[in-house]
Amino acid sequence: MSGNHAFAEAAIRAGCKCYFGYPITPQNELGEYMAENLRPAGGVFIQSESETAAINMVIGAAATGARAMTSSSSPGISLKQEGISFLAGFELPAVVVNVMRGGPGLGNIAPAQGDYFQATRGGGHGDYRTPVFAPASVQEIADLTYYSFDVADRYRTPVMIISDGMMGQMKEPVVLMEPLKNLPEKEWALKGRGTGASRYMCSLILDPLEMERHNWKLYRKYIEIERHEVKYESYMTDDAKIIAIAYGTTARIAKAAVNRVRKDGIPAGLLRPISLWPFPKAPLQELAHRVKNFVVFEMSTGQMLEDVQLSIQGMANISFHGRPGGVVPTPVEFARFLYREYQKIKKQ
Amino acid sequence: MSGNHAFAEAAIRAGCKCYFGYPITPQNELGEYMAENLRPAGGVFIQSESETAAINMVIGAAATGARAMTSSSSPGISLKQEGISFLAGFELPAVVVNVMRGGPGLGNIAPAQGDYFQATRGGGHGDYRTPVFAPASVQEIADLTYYSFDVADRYRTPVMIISDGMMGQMKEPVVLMEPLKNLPEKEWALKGRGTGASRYMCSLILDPLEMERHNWKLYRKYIEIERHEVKYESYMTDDAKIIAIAYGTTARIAKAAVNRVRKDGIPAGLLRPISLWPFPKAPLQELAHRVKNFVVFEMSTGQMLEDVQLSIQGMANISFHGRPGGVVPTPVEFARFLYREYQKIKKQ
Amino acid sequence: MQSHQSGGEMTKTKSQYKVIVREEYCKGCGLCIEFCNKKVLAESQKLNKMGYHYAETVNNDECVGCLICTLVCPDVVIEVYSE
Amino acid sequence: MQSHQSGGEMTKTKSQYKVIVREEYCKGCGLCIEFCNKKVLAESQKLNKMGYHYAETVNNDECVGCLICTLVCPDVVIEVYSE
Amino acid sequence: MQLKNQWPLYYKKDVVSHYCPGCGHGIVHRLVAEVLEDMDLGKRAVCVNPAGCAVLAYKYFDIDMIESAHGRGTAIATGIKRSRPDLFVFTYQGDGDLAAIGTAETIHSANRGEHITVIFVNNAVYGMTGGQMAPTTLLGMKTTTTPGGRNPEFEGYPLHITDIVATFPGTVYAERVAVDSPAGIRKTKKAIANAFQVQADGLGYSIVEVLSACPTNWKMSSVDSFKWVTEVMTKEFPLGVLTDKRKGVEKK
Amino acid sequence: MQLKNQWPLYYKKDVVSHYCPGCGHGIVHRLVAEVLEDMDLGKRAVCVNPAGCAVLAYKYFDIDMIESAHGRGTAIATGIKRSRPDLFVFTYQGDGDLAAIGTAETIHSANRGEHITVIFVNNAVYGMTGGQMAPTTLLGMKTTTTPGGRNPEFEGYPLHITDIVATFPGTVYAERVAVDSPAGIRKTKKAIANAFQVQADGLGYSIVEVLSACPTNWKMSSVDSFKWVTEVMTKEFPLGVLTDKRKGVEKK
Amino acid sequence: MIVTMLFAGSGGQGILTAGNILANAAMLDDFFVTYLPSYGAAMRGGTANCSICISDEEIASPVTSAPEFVIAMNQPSVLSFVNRLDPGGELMYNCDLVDTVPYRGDIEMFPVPANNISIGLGNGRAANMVMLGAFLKLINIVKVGTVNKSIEDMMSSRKKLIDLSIKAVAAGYDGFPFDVMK
Amino acid sequence: MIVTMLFAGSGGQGILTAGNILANAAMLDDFFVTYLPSYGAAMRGGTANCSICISDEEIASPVTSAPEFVIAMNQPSVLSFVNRLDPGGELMYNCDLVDTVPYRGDIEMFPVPANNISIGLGNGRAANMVMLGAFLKLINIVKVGTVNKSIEDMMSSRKKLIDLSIKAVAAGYDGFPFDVMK
Ligand SMILES: Cc1ncc(C[n+]2csc(CCOP(=O)(O)OP(=O)(O)O)c2C)c(N)n1
Ligand SMILES: Cc1ncc(C[n+]2csc(CCOP(=O)(O)OP(=O)(O)O)c2C)c(N)n1
Ligand code: SF4
Ligand code: SF4
Ligand code: SF4
Ligand code: SF4
Ligand code: SF4
Ligand code: SF4
Ligand SMILES: [Mg+2]
Ligand SMILES: [Mg+2]
Repeated sequence: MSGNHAFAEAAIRAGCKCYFGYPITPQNELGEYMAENLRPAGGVFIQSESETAAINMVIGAAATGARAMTSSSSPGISLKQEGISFLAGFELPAVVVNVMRGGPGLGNIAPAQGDYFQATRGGGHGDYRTPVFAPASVQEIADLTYYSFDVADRYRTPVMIISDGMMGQMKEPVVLMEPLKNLPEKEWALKGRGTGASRYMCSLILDPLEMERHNWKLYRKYIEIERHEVKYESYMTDDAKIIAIAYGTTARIAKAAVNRVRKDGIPAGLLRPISLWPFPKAPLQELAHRVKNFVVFEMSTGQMLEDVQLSIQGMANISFHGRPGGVVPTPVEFARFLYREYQKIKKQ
Repeated sequence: MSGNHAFAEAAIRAGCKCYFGYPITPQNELGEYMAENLRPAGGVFIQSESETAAINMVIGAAATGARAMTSSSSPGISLKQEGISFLAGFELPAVVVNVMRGGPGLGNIAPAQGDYFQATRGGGHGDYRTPVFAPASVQEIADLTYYSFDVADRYRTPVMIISDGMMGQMKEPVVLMEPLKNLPEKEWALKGRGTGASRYMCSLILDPLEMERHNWKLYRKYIEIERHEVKYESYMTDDAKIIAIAYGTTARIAKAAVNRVRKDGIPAGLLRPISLWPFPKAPLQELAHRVKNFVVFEMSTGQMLEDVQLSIQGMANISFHGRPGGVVPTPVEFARFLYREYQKIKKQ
Repeated sequence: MQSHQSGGEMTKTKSQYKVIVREEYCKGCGLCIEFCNKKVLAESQKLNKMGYHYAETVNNDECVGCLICTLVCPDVVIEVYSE
Repeated sequence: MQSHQSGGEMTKTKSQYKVIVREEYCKGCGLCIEFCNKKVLAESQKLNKMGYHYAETVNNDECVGCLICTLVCPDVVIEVYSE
Repeated sequence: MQLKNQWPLYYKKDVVSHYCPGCGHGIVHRLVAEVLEDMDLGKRAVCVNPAGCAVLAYKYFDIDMIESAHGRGTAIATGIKRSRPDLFVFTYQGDGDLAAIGTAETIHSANRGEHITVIFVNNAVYGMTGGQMAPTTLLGMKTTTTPGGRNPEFEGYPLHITDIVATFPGTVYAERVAVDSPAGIRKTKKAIANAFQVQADGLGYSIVEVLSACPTNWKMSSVDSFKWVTEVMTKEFPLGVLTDKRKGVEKK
Repeated sequence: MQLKNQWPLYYKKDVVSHYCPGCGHGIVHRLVAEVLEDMDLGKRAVCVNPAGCAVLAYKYFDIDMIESAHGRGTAIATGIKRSRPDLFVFTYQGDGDLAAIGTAETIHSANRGEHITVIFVNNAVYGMTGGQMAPTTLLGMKTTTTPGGRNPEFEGYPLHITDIVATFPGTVYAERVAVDSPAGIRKTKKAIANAFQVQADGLGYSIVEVLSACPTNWKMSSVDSFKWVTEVMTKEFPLGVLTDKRKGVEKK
Repeated sequence: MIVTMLFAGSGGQGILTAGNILANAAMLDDFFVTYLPSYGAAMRGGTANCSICISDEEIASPVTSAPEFVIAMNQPSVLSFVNRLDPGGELMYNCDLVDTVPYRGDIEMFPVPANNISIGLGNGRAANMVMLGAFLKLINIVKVGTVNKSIEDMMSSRKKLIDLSIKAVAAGYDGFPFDVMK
Repeated sequence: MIVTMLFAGSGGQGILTAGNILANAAMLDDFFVTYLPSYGAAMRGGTANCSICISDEEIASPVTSAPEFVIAMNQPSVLSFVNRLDPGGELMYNCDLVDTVPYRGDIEMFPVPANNISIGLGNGRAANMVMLGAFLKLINIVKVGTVNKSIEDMMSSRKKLIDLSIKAVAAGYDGFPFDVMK
């Protein structure tokens, strides 16, 4: 099963009832899978007139309490920023998938990780955050998609999953989860007032003091998420003297590189953030007490790098190796970099 | 002259020939001033059908070599993110003004600083940066607007100026600069091939290796900008033991607070970043060797805070006081916070 | 619902309707005054708490209960009662 | 420009036009073959380097120089020469 | 004594609205509330309110409401209706919202024949933001962004978006009315009822364009602005049913 | 021997395009280049190319070019033309680009009567991204996002956006043609020339919609796909001049 | 020296105009000035207000969290802003539209029958200028002559309006303080 | 064990189908597999390719920077990918459409007259399956039976196509290695 199909199938099994999207490479297969399978399963598929419309349709569907999803790739995600900010303001749950490509601008359709800042720092306006997950295998795409709907509902927040063309196109065997049935009703959802009181959903709060209360309320929620939703994988870090940090596609490659240099006796390890926000700050800090050399691998000119710097706070050396623009680095290349960095340490 | 008018008049004097915008409070007076004054001055004013259209019109005008500008407020700026990414990819100069308001979502129209992440981390997709300036008086609005057009042309990059409703609405006396005449021609501009070779502008670079070269080229440009375009103001930092860091509106208020606590003998100072990207990292680091207590003031839940943490790298204590949602804090409030923080230090 | 009680007679009778302008809600737009064919309403000299010259009933006797005033009032200010 | 040199005669004459398919540029779409009324062109059995069965001139004698083949070719592959 | 004009059930009582004196929005609001009550739709209704002067409509309507980003009302309505076809879903939008930034959403929701109803309040100006040109601004009309009057050389012509939408097969009902007089107001109510009925009957998309006064930005008295609707605005935007594809319904 | 069919001056020589065999884009490209040459517009021309299969058009046209974000071509063209009215500015756009994501830009640039020309290649499908439904996809037509065929219940009807745009006062010339046959191709060239003339004469906005084959995504041979344009597509999208507001021009 | 004040009223009462004229006049008199209007809501229902600071040195913060003067044109404004006044501050209010002023022992209060005075001048629409005139007398910082010049600047060619405004300012200035029975 | 390979050809040559069938078969045979197609350009002009890794342990990186096998269906593919081959790697190419192979001393080369064999089966469109068959013989990891099953899975009900494909795979498998004079 391809990554793009895994996104879609896992969403359907997570009870996603509404998908709205606009074609863009390299994630077209996701929408096409939905077109083929969601409507027959009683759900809603619309190919919207634009990404802007798609994210707003998601708002509408989510407001009724339905699990809703959209997906796109870099330029299309930029167009959704206003809508994502509204989702955050409304406190509506939704899942947004970004199968990243090379940028800025039209860029290309090759795998890249240049939208890290946009995803983790809120490319939209205002004080909000979105949980961001970054799978590194087709299996994990399925698992995290399934999980993201839970996180979205639990915290009433949009959740982003970022991936890239390689992960989206790649086929790997996947074990799928059981389809979820009978999701609990959301009492806050719009469903017509019936004989009760009317509800309204708005992000407009004209009074600054009230708006501020709303902002701090969101903030506390984000603190909660930071407390509970950090996810990462440690690989061979126990005895490591040099630790690679990478997510998604680069993490796979970095793992191969670690394996390679381990064969030459270099005590390398890998810390793979699975949640990019909240970033695994604490585990990194922990490691930094002991390990003094970190290497950040990204398919960008250096974005997650800042989160690593923020975590390590000067406690260790950080070096960076980036390949932006859709170039997929090779395990050999990463291994060479690890090797070189390790030689430098030994000299010190 | 109001801040919004100062933006417009300074732009006209800087030789801005094309303005495209869509109404949104609290920056309507900017566009209205352009409607009144730019066309008579031989320039182009269009009220576009949307913010998305406006930023793309800017792309078109900038591609012909004209100095071009757009302005909006938070939600509208979110809608421009794709276009800004394209400007960066095309390497086209342009000035984008964000008169921020409370968010996320529709939020309100009161002054806020919640779009710092969006502005400094590129709310759009792909590996790019935009210089961001933050004026703290109407005079500085005029000066930085004038200057931004230069920076945009020099580096062939979109430049952002972020401000807020208070700065936009506030009237203060302004000394205006001389109108620029006879700007140098841009040989890269589209002007019809004539009898020469044809030109093309594109951000699509299908070959990853070529795209990567483009990314690193942009990156080097950003390093250049980081080297030359850092701007900040130090106020009473020489003998300070506690230093406030704030920009724009909050910096004015913080200055008043510093003055106030100085009267009570508290050795406070202010570092005011004027360029938010590039952030005045080095000056802050310098200070952090000597000063061990910093206070970050923002009208947000804490965004510039991260840049301060990145700069100081654990060398000093950083505390934060934020008022999001359109609440404008008072000098007394900031003074009280400074006072309290200073008491804590003394106890240590 | 009831038709004129003393049809045909030319003497002025008290109207069966009572027109009440809830003055504190009135924004003084004057639309009810303009569209009432019977000139029942007029602009008051006084200002209400919102600072508007509110509408007031000056000629209740002429009211025919057509409800045009309530139809045009943008702020649901007027109440027309029938006996 | 010149009209038939031996008008009226029924014997087959060599055409005054020469149709050249630049085979390495041809994508084998077959449009020229379809729209040439004179059946001058046909699909080759061979593949070119791009892997297409390119068009080839099989009946140059019939060509009347109408340029329809060049009109319909999406890839500006065909050259028609006149004497 | 008995109150003849009952307070509409789905309209919050005794709230002073933020609308300017004489603003047409107040009238349209009340009519919508009345029709919701008359047709017993309020209990299952969801209204999508716009960015525009009606952004605060949720303070007045006593039904389920959601705000939209500027111009995206019909996309949100699409999401709601597709997710919950049993709900009665309508948008309330201004001319800037619907015909400028929301153009694509307007066109495509209608073209998909979404089963939603659009209440489109056309006051030829951006009210909320202080009187800038709207796509519907008349030629020669002065606004804060057309200080010399709208000039077709630069700004083009008033956009008749309801006429466009009316040409779509999926648009079952489209009518243009005006709240400019007692008769106009009654017709408006009728039009809203027809449009609502289309959705209630599961027929498809319906839209009512309401020409409405904005005394503040037109810089006229309320009474003059109502006259201006009648005398000037309806010349550019003629009233009437633009399409009615209901079958078996007695057409007037 | 003399070459009868000269290589168009503004078309790069001997480049193998990325277009599929039989793709209509190649024909439209060549026609545009020929007209630019015939009318001597190439030297001052700027073309805005789309996101779509024609995204690489800058590799083929030998004039000044700029790429656009998906759907924003006419906004960019507006910026160029307003800034430099002496340039000859046209966009080249697909149906997804122009009639889906670019709807608002299309409508408003035409309604403003921008002095630009739009070459609109309608192949009823999203070519570039692999054959999804476009706003112009015919009813019943199978695409990757309408695996059961376009169903008006869900996806609405084919959108006739050129007809909409033709109703605007600022649209001076609008015609629908097809590159489906030698005659169709000749007519297309004529239409492009007319549209370009409108701009060259400073009259206003002009648009040519070209029905064009996408053999790949229609899953047909090139020849069959050309027939399909003639026999099926023109039924939904009838050919002809949709508006012609040029004065003193001999109408055919 | 720094003086901070807040003008408040309902949208249609010309409060921003009055504030603007004062701010402009203070600039003409070479003070440092900041003028910050409440903005945005294009609705006449709500209150409008503007904050002004006048100072002989650079003004760090344009926000008057606790202004020394509040000039209130109607009842809602009084209710909204009286508690914001600095202890020792002064409240000037339009007693024609204000019935009740919440009790605060630490401020001074000055009623001005602005509407009636304006009506007395033949046009009820200059109440804002009457208030401005009275306020000029109260603060005694900006000269009436400069204010008149400022009025001429801001109202450009609308001669009638200028005359009315200048007269109204004079009436407020000359009449202040007013002896009003409530 | 990990085997990495790259299938390449022009868009219309069914290279992705062949790769997909192989990857699927390998999964059925319980290997770890990654399959990564080149994607996006919906244009037949360019080359298409896919990378496949088959392994008996978890595959860390799906990228075959230096594959052990390259299967090239036409001339441009050979030119593009022959230099990417691992030293000691093996190149299988469709000699009906390939004239020249750049010299590399450190690889082995296997020509397959795939088009001709396919034409021999009565339909020129199964050249990809011929190549696949030959390749199965070469690598000897995945069973022909499983591949046939995989073909049936992927082509669902198109019986004729299935039969042709299975015949073509067999022809490639049985005929390999081919003795071709160039
Ligand atoms: C993305 C975005 N752009 C702009 C605005 C500002 N804005 C709010 S309402 C509005 C226009 C209101 O005009 P209209 O839709 O005609 O409604 P009216 O107020 O006239 O009823 C604008 C431009 C916004 N809120 N969001
Ligand atoms: C914002 C954005 N969304 C989506 C895309 C992906 N995309 C590129 S072209 C295209 C559609 C192409 O269809 P059309 O405009 O009909 O052109 P064609 O390829 O058929 O000529 C899409 C959806 C993109 N590049 N940018
Ligand atoms: S009910 Fe009719 S007659 Fe009576 S006051 Fe109202 S409009 Fe006038
Ligand atoms: S119509 Fe209503 S708001 Fe207007 S004056 Fe009459 S009662 Fe007052
Ligand atoms: S020029 Fe005419 S007759 Fe000759 S090959 Fe071409 S189409 Fe056929
Ligand atoms: S039309 Fe052109 S590309 Fe197509 S077969 Fe003929 S020569 Fe080849
Ligand atoms: S600005 Fe216009 S539309 Fe808005 S509330 Fe006032 S009168 Fe109504
Ligand atoms: S996909 Fe269609 S439109 Fe695109 S190049 Fe191929 S045939 Fe042409
Ligand atoms: Mg409006
Ligand atoms: Mg298309």
